Amino acid sequence: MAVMSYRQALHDTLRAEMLRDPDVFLMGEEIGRFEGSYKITAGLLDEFGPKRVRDTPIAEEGFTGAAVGAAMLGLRPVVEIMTINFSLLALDQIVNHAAKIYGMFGGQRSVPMVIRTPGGGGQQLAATHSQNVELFYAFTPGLKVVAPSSPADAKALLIASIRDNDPVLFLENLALYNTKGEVPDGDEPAEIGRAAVTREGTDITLVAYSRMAHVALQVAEKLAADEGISAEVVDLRSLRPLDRPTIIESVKKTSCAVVLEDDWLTYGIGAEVAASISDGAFDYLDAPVRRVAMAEVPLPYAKPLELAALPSANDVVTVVHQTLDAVGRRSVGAH
Amino acid sequence: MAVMSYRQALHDTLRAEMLRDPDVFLMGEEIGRFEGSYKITAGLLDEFGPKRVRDTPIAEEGFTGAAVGAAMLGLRPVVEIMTINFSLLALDQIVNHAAKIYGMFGGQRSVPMVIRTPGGGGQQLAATHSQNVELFYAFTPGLKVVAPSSPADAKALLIASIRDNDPVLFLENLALYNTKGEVPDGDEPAEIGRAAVTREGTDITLVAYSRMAHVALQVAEKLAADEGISAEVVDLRSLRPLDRPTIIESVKKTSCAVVLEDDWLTYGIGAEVAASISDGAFDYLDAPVRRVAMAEVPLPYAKPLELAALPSANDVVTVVHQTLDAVGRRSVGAH
Amino acid sequence: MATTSRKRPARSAKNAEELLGYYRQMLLVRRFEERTAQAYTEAKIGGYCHLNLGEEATVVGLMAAIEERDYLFTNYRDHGYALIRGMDPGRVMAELYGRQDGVSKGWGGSMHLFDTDVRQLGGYGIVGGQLPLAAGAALAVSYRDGDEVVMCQMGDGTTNIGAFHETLNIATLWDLPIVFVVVNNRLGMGTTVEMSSAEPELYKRASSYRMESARVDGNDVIAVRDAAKVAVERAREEQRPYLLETVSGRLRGHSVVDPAAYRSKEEVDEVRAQDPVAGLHDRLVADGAATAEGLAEIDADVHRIVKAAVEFAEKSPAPEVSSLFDYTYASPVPNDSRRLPADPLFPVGA
Amino acid sequence: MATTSRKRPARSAKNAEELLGYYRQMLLVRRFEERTAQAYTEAKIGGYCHLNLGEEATVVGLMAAIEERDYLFTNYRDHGYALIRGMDPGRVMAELYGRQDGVSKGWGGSMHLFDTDVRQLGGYGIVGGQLPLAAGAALAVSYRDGDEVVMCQMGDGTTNIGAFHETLNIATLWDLPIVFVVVNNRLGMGTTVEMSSAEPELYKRASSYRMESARVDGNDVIAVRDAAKVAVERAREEQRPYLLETVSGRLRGHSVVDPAAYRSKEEVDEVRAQDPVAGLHDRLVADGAATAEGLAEIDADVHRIVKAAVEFAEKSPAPEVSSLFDYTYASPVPNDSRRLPADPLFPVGA
Ligand SMILES: Cc1ncc(C[n+]2csc(CCOP(=O)(O)OP(=O)(O)O)c2C)c(N)n1
Ligand SMILES: Cc1ncc(C[n+]2csc(CCOP(=O)(O)OP(=O)(O)O)c2C)c(N)n1
Ligand SMILES: [Mg+2]
Ligand SMILES: [Mg+2]
Repeated sequence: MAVMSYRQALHDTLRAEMLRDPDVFLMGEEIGRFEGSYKITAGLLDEFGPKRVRDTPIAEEGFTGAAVGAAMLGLRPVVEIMTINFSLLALDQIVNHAAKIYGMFGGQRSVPMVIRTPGGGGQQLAATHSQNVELFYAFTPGLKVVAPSSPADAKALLIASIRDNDPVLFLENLALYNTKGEVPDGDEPAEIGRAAVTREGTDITLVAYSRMAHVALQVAEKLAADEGISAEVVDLRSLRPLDRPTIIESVKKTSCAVVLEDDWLTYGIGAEVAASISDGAFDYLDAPVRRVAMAEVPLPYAKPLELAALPSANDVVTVVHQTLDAVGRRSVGAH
Repeated sequence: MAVMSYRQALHDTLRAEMLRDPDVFLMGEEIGRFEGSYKITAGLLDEFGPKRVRDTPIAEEGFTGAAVGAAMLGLRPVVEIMTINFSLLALDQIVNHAAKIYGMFGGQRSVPMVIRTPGGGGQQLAATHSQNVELFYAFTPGLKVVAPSSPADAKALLIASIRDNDPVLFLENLALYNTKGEVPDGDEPAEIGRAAVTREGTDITLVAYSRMAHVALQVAEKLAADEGISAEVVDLRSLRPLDRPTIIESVKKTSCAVVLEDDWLTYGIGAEVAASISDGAFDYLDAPVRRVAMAEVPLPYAKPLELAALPSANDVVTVVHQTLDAVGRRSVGAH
Repeated sequence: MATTSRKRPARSAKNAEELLGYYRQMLLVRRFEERTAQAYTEAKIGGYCHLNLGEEATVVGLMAAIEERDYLFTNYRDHGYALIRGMDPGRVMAELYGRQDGVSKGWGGSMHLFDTDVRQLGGYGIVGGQLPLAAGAALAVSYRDGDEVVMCQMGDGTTNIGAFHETLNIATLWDLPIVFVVVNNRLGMGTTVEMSSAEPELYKRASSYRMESARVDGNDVIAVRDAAKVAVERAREEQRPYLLETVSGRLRGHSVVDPAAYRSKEEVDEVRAQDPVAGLHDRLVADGAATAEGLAEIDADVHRIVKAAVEFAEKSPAPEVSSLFDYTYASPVPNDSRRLPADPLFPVGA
Repeated sequence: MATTSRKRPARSAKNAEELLGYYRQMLLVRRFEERTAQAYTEAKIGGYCHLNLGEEATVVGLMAAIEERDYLFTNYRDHGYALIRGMDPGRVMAELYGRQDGVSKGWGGSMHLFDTDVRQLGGYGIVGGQLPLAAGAALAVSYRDGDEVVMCQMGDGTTNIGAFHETLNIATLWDLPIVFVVVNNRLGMGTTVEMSSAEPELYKRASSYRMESARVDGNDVIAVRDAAKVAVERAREEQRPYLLETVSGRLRGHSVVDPAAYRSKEEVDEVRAQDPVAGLHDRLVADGAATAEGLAEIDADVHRIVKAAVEFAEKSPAPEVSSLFDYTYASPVPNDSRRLPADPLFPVGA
């Protein structure tokens, strides 16, 4: 068990999987000579050469589609799309091709590939470079979508994604790259399609993924320390399939929930989570499921506006308080 | 007041708006010489000439983006994208450009344009040609998204969309083109951002849009005739903005709701509707909000499989029954 | 950049037998497509349905130039390729019928014929969508130091979409063993090449990628085959991509339901005058390579094959509804949705 | 296809004054960008920030070729264009600072400079995204029978993306008055032109669209201006699009934070040796058109302008949080969301 950054965990896992399986190779813009926009692939070109670490032209549709075709012949390409915003240029190849080929041809060829791409606002990258559009992929049957929030999950889910025989959208996050955590040795894959209870609690359930799952843990610690509120944290980890049973089980215990997400509220990922809780835990819920999400605007560049628009730990605390007040349970926590 | 088809209403409205405003012009693949894949633009090339009815190459990203640019200079392009599936190739220009330009530059230039495009499965067009991905646009602030279900709304919402100063995604539906209804004379625009109660009722609320709003009305009539169940139908009409007040008001009256949608269930449009109801009518709801949606598969070509995967009127009836049973209210209806 | 001669090299065909073989194949495409159109009007076939009528010489010539080990990607206008590449006509027709024995098990239909056994890796309905995929297949071949070639067919209208540009650029940069074929039937749906391509001599666009290219008469099966062989050889021996343009005509509408009212009588007459099947028929007779009677026998034979294909399709059962969730994922995962539209998300009592 | 001579037409500059004017402009870009880099390290500027260092002659030459009435679209590397096109340096710096007086009111930042008054309709951060928009603006000009020209700038790496192909094709087909300019600084981020473009002589790609094109030395301000004038004239007088490639170098990393470790010392030395600002300085002195002291005075002047710009930016207030919902829509609509992250969807008691 070593402590390392999320970035390091990704880098080391890519390297280990490339060493393990000669069919695994990397493609993407600036991943070789430039060592990756966020340096995940640093050093790999030198170690593995241009055949397995392939710099591509700026042509998201073309190179992502080429990875799909290579996967149809049994290779295991791992594509890096520099940020999820640019994945919109490859959407046709991902949604109309990668996601469809196994089904549309009656199961004759599968598409074992991974698309790694970071989301995340908060870096003052303005409207077109700060979007969280994982929804588009999570909505699409035929794709699998995972979103690790910790270095350990980054490793275990990346192993699982590379070894899976279906196209996997692997969501990273700019704000998580430098976060650190313990990472198990070995190469045990995670199970795609399973959420994790990353903190147990009894008063309220916080459901989140990616950066907000990280924030949820921090908020839960703070609530416990400052106010004795016991929050349970469910980290979705997999957006498609969505692990409803784990969410519902938690809410049945706590009777209330707040959903945290970095994307826009209306129609965002949290809508499904809230709708599922409201359905599956209908008889257990003591208060409406509230969502903490991004303000519904093209994200502005100016720092104060950006800060106002993005969900923060404070926002989560506020909404947790309001939810516990609504169920008349805040005083309970303050022991 | 004339009775006409949804197709005719669209055609006549395009023509009338072109006659009214010389800045309105049409662009799209095969809309001129071929008269449109679904013949909405039939005759307009002959009447207005190639300057105002512009056949484009197969280049969704290019011509949709060109419409955005033309709109920035104050023209009012109405783009036809042959089906919403192909709009994925223009997604970058729609989501990263049309939706962002007004905000990202501090309100200096708006983008008064319309993208008309039909969705809809059920025509045996198989996995890549049968998707309902309006979600992608409804999720995006800066866009407006409307989805008429009747010829009258097709007209009134198209007028509103063309005269609006923002980019509007105007969702049509293959299965609605031949449906008929009364269409008011004159040129009164609808208000974007407002749902409509298209049928009043007291026992249950059906929320839907586009084709399923049409189905909802049929089901409501049948439930009334066969079983004396009084269903209220809320037709969303506008997906962004979403008119939550109208939905909530209805559910406060009926205490239960079923959401109908043609897209995939998980993360679909209905998720937001169900989440909003569960939140806004929390104290009024007597049963979980159920959703009737498409099975989560790449839609198969074979008719029996396609039929099984798509939501039908019968499915809606089944779920209405189950919901009314859950609230112990079905017998009430059977008077 | 070489432009292959457009003169018909009729007498250079190695022998009459070869030409007769091609005639039989072309006729198979012709009769199959005619029968398909009929089945469509009888509502046996649904969805969009695009025929190769008028492109028979192109289809047969191209298929004669590639080998068993090679891979083929096409657009949605794919029936002819499937038949000549070696898919069973019955299973092709069964696919159009949406039946269980269809080559894609009824999941794909007319636009999505796929048979991994004959290495035809799909008909694709999104214009241009097959190009990146085909390049990726060629990349896999090259990654493994294989000697297969990938052929990627597309229409003339497809040369204007972004994927065309991105893919051809990549193909040269990465030394991919791939042959791009533009089947120029001079129309998108109703839009002409001149209306949609600023450079209507489409093969010339290869120069933007320093790619070799040629244009050939798509109504001449031998010319197509020979030009394609040159292209395939470049790809196989030198790992250099190639762009081949074939020029022919479309005998009917864009799809079965299109009456093609936008075409003038003159246009239609011109296309008919160049009908490759009739042309080869007359040439075989004129050259003394066959008699009209002999060719009629071939026709009768082909008719029998097509009839048997229809019978096979008619008898094949529709896919079971219980198979609806079988092909969402190749690797099973927990919590995968397997819910019919009226199924509850949370079964009562669960 | 004409390739403009790459020799420096130094003595053909109409007069020393003109050249001195360009020198002053180039120096303004140079000093502004240097100051910007500094402000970035001081964390006054955030996000991505790309500089025109090394491209000063190109920027100034291009801007000299278009007129007030013309429109300009650029990529994210847009500061220099904004300054020379006539945006107030203080308001440009205020935009980089994310302040209320910024040209885009602090909403866009470095990559998104926009000023409708000088008809510069945006820096865009999505590679290739500006091309269709610019074509659309040209379409609007043509629709209204206007005599404006649209200039659309892009980088070398941008010629490989689909939007490049789709847009250039449309530009020729529709006779658009547009000049596409490829500012070839020989690098994407760290990727060279040869690694990313199968035809690395980028101007040649115009032939796929029957478009006229030329390549010019981007370090020579007069050569750039003259070549651009030819292009603009074709667009304005003949409604014919044009592709101009300028070749220069990038003096620093791709963006302010990029140390550019992937470049060899030789590469960097070569770029430095071609520094267009130093080059013009030496040439003016050598030609006797100016003295070193005279040029130093210009530099001092420019320094004052840049200093004032920074002071203006420092003093400008940040945008009010209350303005967060002001620019989602131009036409107000009911039920528009105006909710901060912790706001309830349904206010209690509502
Ligand atoms: C991206 C995309 N846009 C539009 C369509 C609709 N469409 C189907 S076929 C076609 C014309 C294609 O013409 P061409 O490439 O010449 O092929 P042909 O049908 O003539 O074989 C169009 C526009 C589509 N399928 N995909
Ligand atoms: C569609 C898209 N893909 C990737 C990026 C990331 N990116 C930003 S700049 C750049 C390199 C662009 O190179 P070039 O066009 O030569 O412009 P330069 O920066 O040299 O001016 C890349 C890959 C992006 N912004 N948009
Ligand atoms: Mg064609
Ligand atoms: Mg560059």
